[in-house]
Amino acid sequence: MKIRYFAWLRQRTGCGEEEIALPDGIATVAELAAWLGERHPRFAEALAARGIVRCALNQVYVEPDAAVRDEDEIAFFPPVTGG
Amino acid sequence: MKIRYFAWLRQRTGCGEEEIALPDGIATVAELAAWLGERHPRFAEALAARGIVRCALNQVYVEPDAAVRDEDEIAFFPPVTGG
Amino acid sequence: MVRVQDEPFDVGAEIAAFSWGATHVGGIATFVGLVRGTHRGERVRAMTLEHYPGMTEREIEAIEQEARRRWPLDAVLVIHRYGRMKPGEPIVLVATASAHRAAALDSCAFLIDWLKTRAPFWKCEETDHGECWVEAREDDEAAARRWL
Amino acid sequence: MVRVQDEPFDVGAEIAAFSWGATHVGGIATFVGLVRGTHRGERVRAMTLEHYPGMTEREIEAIEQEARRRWPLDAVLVIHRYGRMKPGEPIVLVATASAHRAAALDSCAFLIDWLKTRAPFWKCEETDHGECWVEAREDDEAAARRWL
Repeated sequence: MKIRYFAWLRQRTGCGEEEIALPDGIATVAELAAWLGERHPRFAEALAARGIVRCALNQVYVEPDAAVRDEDEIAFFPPVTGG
Repeated sequence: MKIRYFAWLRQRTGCGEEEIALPDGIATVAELAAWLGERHPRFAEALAARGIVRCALNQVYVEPDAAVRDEDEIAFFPPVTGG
Repeated sequence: MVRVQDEPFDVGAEIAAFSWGATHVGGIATFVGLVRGTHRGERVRAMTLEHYPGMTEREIEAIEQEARRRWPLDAVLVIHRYGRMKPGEPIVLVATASAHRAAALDSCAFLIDWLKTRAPFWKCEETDHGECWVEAREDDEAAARRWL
Repeated sequence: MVRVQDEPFDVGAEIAAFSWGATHVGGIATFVGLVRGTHRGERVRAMTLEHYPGMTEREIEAIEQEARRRWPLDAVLVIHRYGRMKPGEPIVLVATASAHRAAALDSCAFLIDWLKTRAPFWKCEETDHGECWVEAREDDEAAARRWL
């Protein structure tokens, strides 16, 4: 699966995107985020601040309980500030 | 004083503007309009349809009880439809 | 700034010239009203706008001042035509610039709503059945009352 | 129509090319968002907008569809830039055309309100104290909620 990070989450993880295999026992966006937090401590910090990390699954906004599969693209980012 | 008519009030009175001397006993816009209605029967008809004739005194909207003087410019017109 | 004129105006050029380069402006809202080719199902060939020279400018300037009193605006432009126009031609342009998006958007809507019920203009349409003065619309009055 | 692009765009030319000549259009509303030269009292030298290619277009198109579902619109244009911009440069243009004034004005405000809280863009400002990611604003969230 492809994991993407944007804005200051990209800077804190030190990577814009990474390819990983769906880890065993991970079924939802929330579980995946927690697992990724072990690789990227500063991503874990951001996750701990509730409401600050948004998630898109295959380029569509989803809630933390959305199911993930190995072929998905999952993106994490802060609240948007365009316009 | 100068009396002006616009839009279909201009067409019904047959004149865009006319100069008159302030008639004796006329103190307000409403009294003046009634007096003008005797000169222009179709203006009187329009006045009879309440709310359909607007008035400006020296180019500022006024209510029928506004006082008029001989040096004023008084305009009568239907509700506006610009924009 | 208020301009009342007989001549057509170029919407793109007017907007391009409006308030750019002021680096504290965060948002510019514009509204353009156009002559429609139909009215109540009838084809409109052309339209003539009569106005009250002098009072028109005075009244639009008063509406501009009211907008500036209500919102923090960096610039305001109102151009309104009179005379004969064809379908598709611009009648009126309102543009507002502000540091804040909501101020630009709200004041632009306010200006056109009040213009439509207060500025002394009258539309006379030419249709296949002759000429006809357009009647004032209750929903324009309702739109203007939102701001009272 | 939705365009997401790195290149600057010419606001006057875009608006001039937008939906003119359709004689059933009675009103065109536009909003332009610009880079401001100050933010929280600090001078902003430049700003870089990061975005999520693919999702950005998809999300703005979804917002356009929602606007078309809510209002009778003849045309919609959204142009949004990404990349590095200087104060005074346009970031975003929204334009809507409708037979009805209120539909054009309301849908234009709706589009920019939802864009600001849903389209995946992130602003990073360059000030005298270095680079700083702009934080989301509660009043943008409040503006977006008006339409729910």
